[in-house]
Amino acid sequence: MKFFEKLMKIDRRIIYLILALVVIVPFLRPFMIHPKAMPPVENLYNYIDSIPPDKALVISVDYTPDTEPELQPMTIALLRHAFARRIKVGVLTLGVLGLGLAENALTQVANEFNQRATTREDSIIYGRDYVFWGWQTPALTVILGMGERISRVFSVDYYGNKTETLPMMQKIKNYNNVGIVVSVSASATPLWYITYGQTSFGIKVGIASTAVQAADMYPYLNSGQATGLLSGMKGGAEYEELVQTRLGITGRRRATEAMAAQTSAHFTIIAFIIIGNIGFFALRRRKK
Amino acid sequence: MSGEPWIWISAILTLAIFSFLYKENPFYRFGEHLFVGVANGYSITFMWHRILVPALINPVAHGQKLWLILVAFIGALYFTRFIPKISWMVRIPIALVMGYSSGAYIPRGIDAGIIEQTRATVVTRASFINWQSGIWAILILIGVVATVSYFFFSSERKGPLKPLSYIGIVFIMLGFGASFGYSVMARISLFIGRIQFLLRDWLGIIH
Amino acid sequence: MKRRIPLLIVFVFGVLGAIPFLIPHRIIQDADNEFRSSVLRIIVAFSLVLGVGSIIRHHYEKIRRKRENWQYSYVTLISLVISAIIGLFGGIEANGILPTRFVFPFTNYTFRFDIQTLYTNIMVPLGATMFSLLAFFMTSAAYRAFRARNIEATILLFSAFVVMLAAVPLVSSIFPKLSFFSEWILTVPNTAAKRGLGFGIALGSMATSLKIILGIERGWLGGTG
Amino acid sequence: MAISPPTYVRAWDNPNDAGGAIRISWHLSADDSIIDGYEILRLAEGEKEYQPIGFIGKGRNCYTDDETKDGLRYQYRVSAVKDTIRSYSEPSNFAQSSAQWFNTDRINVLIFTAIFIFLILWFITQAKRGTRLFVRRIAGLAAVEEAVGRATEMGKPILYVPGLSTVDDVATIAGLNILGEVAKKTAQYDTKLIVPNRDPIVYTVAREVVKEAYTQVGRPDAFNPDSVYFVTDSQFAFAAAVDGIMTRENPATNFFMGYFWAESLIMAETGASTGAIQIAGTDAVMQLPFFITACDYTLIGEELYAASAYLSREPLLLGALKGQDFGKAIIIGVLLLTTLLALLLNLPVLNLF
Repeated sequence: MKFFEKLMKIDRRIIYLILALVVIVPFLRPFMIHPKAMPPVENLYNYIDSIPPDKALVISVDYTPDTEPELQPMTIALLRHAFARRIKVGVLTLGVLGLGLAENALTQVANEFNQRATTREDSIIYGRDYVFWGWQTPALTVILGMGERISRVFSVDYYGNKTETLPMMQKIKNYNNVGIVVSVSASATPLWYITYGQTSFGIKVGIASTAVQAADMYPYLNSGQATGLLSGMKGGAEYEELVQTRLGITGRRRATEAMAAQTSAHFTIIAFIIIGNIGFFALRRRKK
Repeated sequence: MSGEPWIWISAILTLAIFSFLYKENPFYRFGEHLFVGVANGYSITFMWHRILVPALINPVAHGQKLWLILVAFIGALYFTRFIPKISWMVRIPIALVMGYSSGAYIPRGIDAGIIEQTRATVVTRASFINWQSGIWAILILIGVVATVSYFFFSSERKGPLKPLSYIGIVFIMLGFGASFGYSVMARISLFIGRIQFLLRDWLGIIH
Repeated sequence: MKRRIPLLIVFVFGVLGAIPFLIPHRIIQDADNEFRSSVLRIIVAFSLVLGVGSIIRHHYEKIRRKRENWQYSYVTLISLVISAIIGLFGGIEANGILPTRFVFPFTNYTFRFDIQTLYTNIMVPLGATMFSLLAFFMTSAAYRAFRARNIEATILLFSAFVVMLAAVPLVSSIFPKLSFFSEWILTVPNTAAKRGLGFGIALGSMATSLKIILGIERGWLGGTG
Repeated sequence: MAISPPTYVRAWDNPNDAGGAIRISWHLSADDSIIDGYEILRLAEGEKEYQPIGFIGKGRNCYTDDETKDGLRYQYRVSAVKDTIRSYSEPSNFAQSSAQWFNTDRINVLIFTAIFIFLILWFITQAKRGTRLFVRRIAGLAAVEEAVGRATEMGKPILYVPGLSTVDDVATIAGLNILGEVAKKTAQYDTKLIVPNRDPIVYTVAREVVKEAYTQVGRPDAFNPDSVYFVTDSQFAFAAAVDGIMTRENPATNFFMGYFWAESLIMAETGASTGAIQIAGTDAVMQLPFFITACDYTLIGEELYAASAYLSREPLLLGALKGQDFGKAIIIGVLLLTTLLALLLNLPVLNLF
C-alpha cells in the first residue's frame, strides 16, 4: 500500500533532478542512437542526391543564434552531403544574423573535407565547389531576383569577390541551374520561397525547420510544394544518419548527440507517466 | 572557462532561474526582480526610439503630418487617469483602439476563420485521390461537425447532440494529447540549448 | 457623456476598421495603412507610461510600507531606471549622447553596456531559461495529470503517449507503424478538433466585436452593464 | 540558335485592387523547355522604347505589372530568353490600370457577415423583448464560487491573470468580464485579490472593472488600488514575476482567463505545485492542452466567451450567445450540404467560398 502511494506522489524535485541528469549526462558522455530516416527526410536526401553535375544546391541560412542548437546541425549535414557527392553549393541568408552561422558551417565542413583530401581534385575549393553569396535585403527581391540572375542580386559575395568572376558562377546563373533551394529556418521563410520563388519560377523547395515550426510546414509537404522536410533535432539526426551510412562521411554529429539527450528525456517522461498509472491502478484495485 | 564578464552574468542569471525548480529563494527573487526592471527599461527605450521618434517626433519636427499632434493629444489622454475629475477621458484612446480592432476583425475573421476553413473542410471528389485520403477527409469532416456541436450552449445535450458532442470531446482530447506530446521535443530542445550555453560557452567542457 | 462619447468613438472607428477589407481603392488603403502604422502605434506607445507608472508605484509602496521582501523592490526600481537611462540616452545602436563602453586602462579590453548588450546578456538568458523551465513543467504535469481516471483523460493520455513515443528514433525504427499512427493523429483528429474549435472561436470573436462596436458589450469601459 | 517567341500577348487591368497594376498573359514559346524564362517589356504612352520590367521562369504564362500609373496607357511585349538570345513577341493590346471601389472577390464574405450580424442582432432583440433564453451549465463555472469561498476560509488571496494579450483581443474582454464577477465575490467575502497585468491598457481597464465591482456590492472602501498593477510587457519576465507571486503570496485560487502563449504552463504548473485550485479559460488553442493537464477546471475556447454571459445573466449577452449557436448550426449545415452536393452530383461547390 505504502509503496504504490509513493509511486503516485513522487516529489516534483526528484522528477526535475532525474530529468536534468538524463539530459546533461549524454553531453558529457555522448552515445549514438542510430535513427531511421522518415520518408520526408529520405525524400529530401534522395532529391539532393540526384542533383545533376550542372546544377547547384542552394542553402538559405534563415535562422538566428537562438535556434542554432536545432538548425545548425542540419546545415552542416546538408553541406557534408553536397560536398561528398560533389554537388555545387550556393549559400545565402535572408537575415543578417545568419551570416556568422553560415560562415561557421561552411568553414567547418570545408576543413573536414580538405583535411582528408590529398589532391587538389579531392579538395573543396571556394569559388569552384561552393560560393557564399552573403546577405541581401529585402527578402522578396532576393527570392525573385535569383530567378533571373543570381549575380545581379549578389554582385559581390560575402568575402567581397565579384560574383561573376567565380568559376562556379559561370554555370550557375539562375533558378534554372539550381536543383533545389533548402531553406533552413526558424520562421516562415520556406513558405516565401514556395509562394514567390516556386510560383514564379517553379524552383523546388526543401524545408529544414524547428520542431515547433514544422507543424505549419506539413500542409506544404502533403501538397507536394515542398520536396522533403527536416523537422527539429530528430530530422537533423536522421539526415546525419543518412549522410554517414550511405556516403560514409564521418564527423561530429551534433543533432544525433542531442538526440541522445532527447531520447533519454522522452523515455524519462514516458516512464514517469507509466509509474504514475501503475500506482493509480494498484490503488484503485485495492479500494475495490 | 569563459573570461568574458557578460557570459558570467548570463550564466549566473541562468542558474538563478533554474534554482526556482528546487524552491523559491533569494537568488531567484533577485533574478525575477532584475528581469522585470530591465524589461521595463528596454520597453521604454523601444517605445521612444522605435515608435515615438520615427513615427511622431521626426515628421512633426520637419513640419510634416502636423495632424499627428492631434494623435499625440489623444494618446496623452491616457494620463487623465491620474486626474479624478476627467479620468473618464482615458476611455477615448481605448475606445479608438478597441473600435478599430473590432471593426477590422469582423470581415477578416469571417474570411480566414470561417469561409477559408469551410472550404478546407468540405469533401469533394477531388479529395479521393486515393481511398485513404478520401476517408481521412470524411473523418475530418465528422470531427469538425462533432467538435462544433460540443459547443452548443443554448440547448441541453440531448437527442442527437448527446452522442455528437461526445464524439466531439473525443476528437478534442485526441488533438490536445497530440499537441502536448508534440511540444515535448521542442521544450526539451530549449533546455538542451541552455545546457549547451552553460557547458560550452561558460564552462568550456564540451565543444 | 462619460459613456456616450467613448461608445460613439467605438462605433465610428469600428466601421472605419471594417471598410478597407471590402474597398480596394487606394485612397482607402493608404488611409488605413497610415492609421495602422502611425496612429495606432503612437497611441499604444503612450499607454506604456501608465504601465511604468503603475509598476513604479507598486514597488514604491512596497518599500514605503516595508512589506515582505521589500528589499527586492529596490532591484526592480534601480534596474528599471538604469536600463531606461542607458537606452534613452545611449541609443539603441549605442550611438546616443551617453557613452556605453568602458575601455580598461593598460589592457585592450572594452566593456560594453549599451541597451542591446543588456538585452542579449540579461533579458535573453533570463527569458530563455524561464522558457526552458517548460521541459521540467511538462514532465511533472504529465506525470501528475496523465492518469487513466476516466475515458476523456485516457484518450488524452493515449494520444500524448503515442506521439511522444513516436518522437523517439529508437522506437520509431523498431515500430515504423507507430510513426505513421502518430502522424495520423496529428493530421486527422488534431486538425479536425482545431478546426472545429476555430469555428466557434471565430464566431464568438465576431459576435463580441459586433457587440463592442454596437455598445452592447461595455466591460472594457470599466464597470459592468 | 534561334528560339521561337511567345505569342498572343494580352494585357488588362488587374481586378479588385487599389489600381496601379496590369495583368499580362501570353502563350508559351514553342521552345519553352530549353529557355531560361520570359522577360516582360513595357511601353508607356508617350515613351519611345520598351523597358524591361520583370522576369519570370519558363512554363509560366502570366505576370502582374504592379508599377503602373492609373489612367496611362501601356503596351507590353514578352521575350523568350536563353542566355543572351532574346526572341520578342508581337506587342499586346493597350491597357490601363484603375482602382476599384468594391472588391467583388469578397462578396461571399459580405454575405456571410450580413447573415451572422442579422442572426446576432435578431436574438439580441428577442432578448430585449424579454424572451427567456436558456444556457446550459458550464462545468468550470460552477467552480468559481466554490474557489472564492475556499480562499476566504483559508484566509489566503486570489490571483487573477486576465491573459497576456491586448484589450482588443476577445479573450481579454471575456477575461475582464469574468474578473468583474470574481471581484464582486471577493468584495463580499473580503478576500484579498491580486491582478498582475502584462498590457498597460488592460491594466487600466482591469483596475476600473475591479473598482466598479467593489462599488456595486457596496464595499468601495475595501478596494485596494495596489491590488491591480502592471508588471512588464515582456512575456517571460511577466511569467517569472507571476511565479514569484504564487510561491510567495501563496494564493488559494488562481484564475487564468484570457489569451496566453507558451508561459501558460510555466504559470499553471507552478500554481499546481503550491496547491492552489486553478481555473483557466482561453481561446489559445495551442495552450489549451497545458491548461487542461495542469489546472482543475478549464474553459475551452468558446466556453470562455459563454462564461461571461453565463455569469452575468445579462439578457443581451445571452441573446448573442444564441445567435452564435445558430451560426454554428448554419456552418454544420453548409458543410454537410456542400459535401453531399459535391460527392453525389459533382458540383463545383468550392467556388462558393
